[in-house]
Amino acid sequence: MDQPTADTLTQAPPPDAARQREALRRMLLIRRFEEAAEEAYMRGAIHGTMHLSIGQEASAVGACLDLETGDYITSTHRGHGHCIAKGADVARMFAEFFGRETGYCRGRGGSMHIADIAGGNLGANGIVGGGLPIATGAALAIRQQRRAAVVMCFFGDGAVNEGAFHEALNMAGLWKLPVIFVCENNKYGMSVSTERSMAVPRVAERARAYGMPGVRVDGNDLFAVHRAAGAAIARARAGGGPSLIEAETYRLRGHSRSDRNRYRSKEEIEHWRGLDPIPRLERAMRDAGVLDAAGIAALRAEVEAEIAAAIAFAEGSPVPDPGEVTRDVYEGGIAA
Amino acid sequence: MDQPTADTLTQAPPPDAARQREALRRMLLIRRFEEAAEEAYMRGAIHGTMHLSIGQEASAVGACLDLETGDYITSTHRGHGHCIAKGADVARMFAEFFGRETGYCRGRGGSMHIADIAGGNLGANGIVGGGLPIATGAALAIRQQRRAAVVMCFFGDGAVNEGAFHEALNMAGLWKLPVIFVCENNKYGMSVSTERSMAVPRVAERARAYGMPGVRVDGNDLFAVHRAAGAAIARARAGGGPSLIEAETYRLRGHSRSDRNRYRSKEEIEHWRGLDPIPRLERAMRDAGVLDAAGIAALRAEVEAEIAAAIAFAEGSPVPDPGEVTRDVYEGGIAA
Amino acid sequence: MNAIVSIDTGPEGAACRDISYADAIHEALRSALEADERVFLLGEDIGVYGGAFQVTRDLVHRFGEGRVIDTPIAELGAAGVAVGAALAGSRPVLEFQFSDFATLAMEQIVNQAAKLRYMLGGNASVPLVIRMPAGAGTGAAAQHSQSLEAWFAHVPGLKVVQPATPHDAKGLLLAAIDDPDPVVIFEHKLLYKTTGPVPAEAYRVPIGKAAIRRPGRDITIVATGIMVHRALEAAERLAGRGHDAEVIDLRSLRPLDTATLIDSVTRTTRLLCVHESVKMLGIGAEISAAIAESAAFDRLDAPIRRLGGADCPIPYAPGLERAAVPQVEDIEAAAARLIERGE
Amino acid sequence: MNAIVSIDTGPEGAACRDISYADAIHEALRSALEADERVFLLGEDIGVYGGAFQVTRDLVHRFGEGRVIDTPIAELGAAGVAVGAALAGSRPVLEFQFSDFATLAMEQIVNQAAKLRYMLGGNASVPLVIRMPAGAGTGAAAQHSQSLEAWFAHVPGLKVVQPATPHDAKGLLLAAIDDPDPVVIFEHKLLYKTTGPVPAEAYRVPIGKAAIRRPGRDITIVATGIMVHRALEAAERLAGRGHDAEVIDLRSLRPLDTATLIDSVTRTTRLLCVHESVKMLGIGAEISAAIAESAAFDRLDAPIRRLGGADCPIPYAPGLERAAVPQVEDIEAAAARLIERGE
Ligand SMILES: Cc1ncc(C[n+]2csc(CCOP(=O)(O)OP(=O)(O)O)c2C)c(N)n1
Ligand SMILES: Cc1ncc(C[n+]2csc(CCOP(=O)(O)OP(=O)(O)O)c2C)c(N)n1
Ligand SMILES: [Mg+2]
Ligand SMILES: [Mg+2]
Repeated sequence: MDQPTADTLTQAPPPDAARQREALRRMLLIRRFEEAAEEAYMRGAIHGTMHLSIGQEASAVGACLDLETGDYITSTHRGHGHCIAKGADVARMFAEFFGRETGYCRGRGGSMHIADIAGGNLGANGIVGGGLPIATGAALAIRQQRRAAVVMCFFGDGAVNEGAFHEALNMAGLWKLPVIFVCENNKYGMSVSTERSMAVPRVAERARAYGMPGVRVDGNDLFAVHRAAGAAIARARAGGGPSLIEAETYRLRGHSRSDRNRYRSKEEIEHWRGLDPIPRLERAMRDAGVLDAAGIAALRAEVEAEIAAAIAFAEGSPVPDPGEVTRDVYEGGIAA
Repeated sequence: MDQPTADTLTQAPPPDAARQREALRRMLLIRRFEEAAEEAYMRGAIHGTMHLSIGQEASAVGACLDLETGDYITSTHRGHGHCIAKGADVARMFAEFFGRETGYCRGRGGSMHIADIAGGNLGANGIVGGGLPIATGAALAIRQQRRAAVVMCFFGDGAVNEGAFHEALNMAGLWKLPVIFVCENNKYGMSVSTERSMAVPRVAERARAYGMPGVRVDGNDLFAVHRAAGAAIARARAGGGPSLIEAETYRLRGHSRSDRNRYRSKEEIEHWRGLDPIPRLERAMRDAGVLDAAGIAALRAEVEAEIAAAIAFAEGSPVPDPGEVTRDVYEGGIAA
Repeated sequence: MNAIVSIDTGPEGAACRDISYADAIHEALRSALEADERVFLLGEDIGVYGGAFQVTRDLVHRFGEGRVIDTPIAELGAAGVAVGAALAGSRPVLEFQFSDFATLAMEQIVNQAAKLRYMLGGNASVPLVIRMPAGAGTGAAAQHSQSLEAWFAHVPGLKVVQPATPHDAKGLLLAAIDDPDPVVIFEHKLLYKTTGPVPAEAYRVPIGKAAIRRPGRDITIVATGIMVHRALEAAERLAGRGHDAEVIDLRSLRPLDTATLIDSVTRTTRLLCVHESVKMLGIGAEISAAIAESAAFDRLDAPIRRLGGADCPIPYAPGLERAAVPQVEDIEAAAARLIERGE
Repeated sequence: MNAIVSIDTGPEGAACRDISYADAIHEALRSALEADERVFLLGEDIGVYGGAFQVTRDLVHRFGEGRVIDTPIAELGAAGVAVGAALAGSRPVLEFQFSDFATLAMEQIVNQAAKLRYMLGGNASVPLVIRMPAGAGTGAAAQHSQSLEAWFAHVPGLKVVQPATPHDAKGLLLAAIDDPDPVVIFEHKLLYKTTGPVPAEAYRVPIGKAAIRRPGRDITIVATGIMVHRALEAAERLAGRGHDAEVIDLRSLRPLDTATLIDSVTRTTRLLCVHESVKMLGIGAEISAAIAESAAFDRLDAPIRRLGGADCPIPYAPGLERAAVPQVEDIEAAAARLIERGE
């Protein structure tokens, strides 16, 4: 059998000016959403924990840019970016984080279970690797239902070591399903570096074992991610089967709110801060004449206003009634 | 990082005449043990099910030939051959199959749990893939205890699709543990061919993903298996880390006693019958002047006598007392 | 009042044939595959091999490999594939070859399938059916003979049923396939070849309803799965001793039909629970506790007794294996002791 | 008889310091690592990160990466590695970062670790300790807040303990490490920062013994883990209402100390079971059933009551999360109802 090669995944045309602007808007929205969530967490308005993807916005947005309404994504514990990239409403996201009835999960899920089934986001996941077989199954359903849709499956480098990764990629490759596996390799699974957790810390190479093309891209370069993802989406939609994309990136914040960053150096973090995908995209768009400084400022203001309105909406929303704690366990509410 | 290559695994010197004779003896003993077990099953003396390895004797014996007393194996549901190859007493094996107190597991385990901890067989396993992480853990213990031992881990092609395979090989490769993974690729996991269960049905190639050498050998050629296994054992013992060996072979019987062989052709089975490892080894030994026809006949008679005595021992042994059903759940018998 | 009620009663006036439990499941699967193209099957060796217990037999020939899917040996992945397909609008029926292997897939079953509707505020549905061949008696030893239904019944978001007859095997499976939530079905391996009357058409047995298989006055014996048959046999023997036992086939572990149980115990004043799974924290514990916290408590004339699997893994040797799970004589003796104590 | 007994009493005459539950576990691990070179730890982020709850803190610096091993995120594999190492003579202590992730490893825990000694006729030993941070209250939602201890207590071959105090956290862990069989320890996340007196030296708390934390005459409240503290607080409030509650800290779910329970209930004639895990088939069911089939049954003056987790996954919103598990006022109210019913 001929194995598809990485070259398969370098063909997608670049987004036009309007879509570049939309991409930047979503990246800014993710960044500001997470900064505002962090701030709300600090002042005690949000409980639990949260995993910020600050610094990883290009991979979320680049991977989703060519997705259409009927397409799905599956996401992770670090899923705010994916959710916004797939088009979710930040007001309902904040409402979820604030534990309100107007949230995407009516306050039942919180950050780790943010989802938007109607919008095609099958859900963040508290289980590392949990989304991989689910994405594969959604792709199988798409095939059975003869739809032209695809599934974009996000996961981290840490998830690659889970059996679920192996089982899912094998089935997807075997059955040639319309799913794109996007590994956001940010070098660490919590505190453990890829060198300390993987016998071979190059994820894209794993694609060979599953009969699909694999490519490693600069995950902080929106265009690079989009190029690979666009090609993989087109390939999947045309019946060509799954792909694996490794987006090299970095989380600029700690793993979760309780991380003390003992396992990495200030220098490393500073190095990656210099590769922040948002200024990079802004620079590229300015250089290419797609958007000038004033245009960027306007976009930032637009995002700022959306965030402020969203928080106001969330804060003004009702909290769930504790008497309804066992509602929605089953359809129609038949409890044991 | 430089990946070890398959060449690493082709260096072991061939066994001398005495060890060739011992290898043939064990292969004959496995064959006759299983034929006798099958016969006992047919006449109702053994209950449950059993998985025969008839046709696969060379991989079991070849892989174990260079093992020493302190070394371990982990085995599978198709584990009679491994058990005998590691030096178990067929009388206690029959006793186990007959459900007697003198069996290796005192009649508690049966065919699927045959084990010989004292002899280094950590056990057959009813769970496909169950032995892979256990073997890896035994290898870790060996390293911690600064012993020179190695672990030989047997599994089938079907087990390669389990998450346990992936997780175990990654840890073994990452930690460079003294374990040899031997995949007995007999083309089918029960009824499903490797083509229908694996995106890439070449197991040895998977080694690359785990930073270890991998090699595919003719699993029905004792010398080929021994060459690869011997090299892998030497490498592991010297601290060189794990290896993956794919032994191509074929089970001449059905998957288990209830198999109707609907998924494969008579022609295919006949083809492989022609590649039976036992006549092949006998021929090779005769051709090389290691053992003549009379010598082979003597060996066969020796094995025959051992089998007959073993069955007599088993049949004469006492069955467990049903009143002891909850004994040995815990040391000292503290039940809940 | 004392007459033995037929253990299998089909829908009013339906024409029944005697078929096996395995065939009843086959018939349910076939009719669901015919009726709804969203339904598909997945599992190990369910295609040409026909399943380890021949339940899916010819279905791959009838419906093709697209709807009767042999998975690789990858239980966690297969369960996750089923969850994802259900979320995306299909109706998977997943077979574990032996329920013991579901231990590899608890993550997807319990963290995902069971919780998604709730975690997502009611905005997701996982219409997934999981079939679980379970139980001892085949000499397959500790890793192929477990009865783990109590684990699943402990998990909100799942429904758990355990049909004892061909009739219920078909009717509960069809109800499970209709259900918008995940349903786990425990099928005892020794039941596959047992036969009973089954209507030819499609029908549903409601999930969550126990069935009184034999009305009686002196004691309530609640049994699950294969134990229903042993309890009925024990009841016959007890009748010979002048004791009139009521036998309830629990059918559904979650939801639990406490109303039927409380009503029965209130009448009989004695309770014996019988199941094959390990006694400790088996469903008998829940039944006993539910009765002990109900109004029926004050009506009890004897302590509640449970018979369950011995406190050990299932052993291989036939004599031990038999001793590890309740037998007819154990049920008879336990019931007689309870009744005679009160007299 | 009514005086409150200190919840933590060390070995006779030992010098105790007040330290946290997390530090008590740390101290046990450190002393075991020092005392026996076969002991090693494995888990996710237990090295430089110090564990999600900082229990292993500095141990990697003290004992090196060979004995405090960060595993890849691969729970099934890590559990199997621990089983294999135990079989080969080492003494692994495995930490699941959250007990919810053990759903990925049930195969190795239940099919292998729990069954090997028995399946092999007594010829194998799996001296494995598994630490399970569990429970709700941290806003981590449904996949990071479960209490699954009842699953493990259903499995012959495992021992299951649930320490409620720093003292028991240390003593039970050291007993578990000594044990030749697999022991699963459930640690409630909200307890890690609670403090109490702990002897500096190494000591063992026997597995299988419940502790009476507060003797009383009117009702027996059996609680597990964090619920012990809520039950004690409820008992104080009940005392204000003239009711004298006995509070038992179960400590060990398997084996279950039925002798202590039966003795207590025989004296108080009323029983309330309290745990955080889902009520249905939680350990309260087993306790209730064990009492209902014991001689204590005839001494009961009221139905047995259970309080457990609500029948739902653990929700995220703080108000819902609180409503999902028993609180002090729930315990007080349930106990008062039982006592007042009988008066
Ligand atoms: C099955 C499972 N194991 C462990 C965890 C705890 N955990 C949450 S995130 C995480 C690290 C994941 O690393 P990676 O996949 O690289 O994603 P990243 O956090 O870097 O985005 C761990 C260990 C979990 N949630 N699920
Ligand atoms: C986890 C698990 N899944 C399924 C089975 C049922 N089963 C037993 S053997 C087998 C096929 C295994 O195939 P392979 O690994 O190739 O070994 P072979 O039988 O060919 O020797 C299956 C599906 C099992 N025992 N364990
Ligand atoms: Mg990462
Ligand atoms: Mg095979």
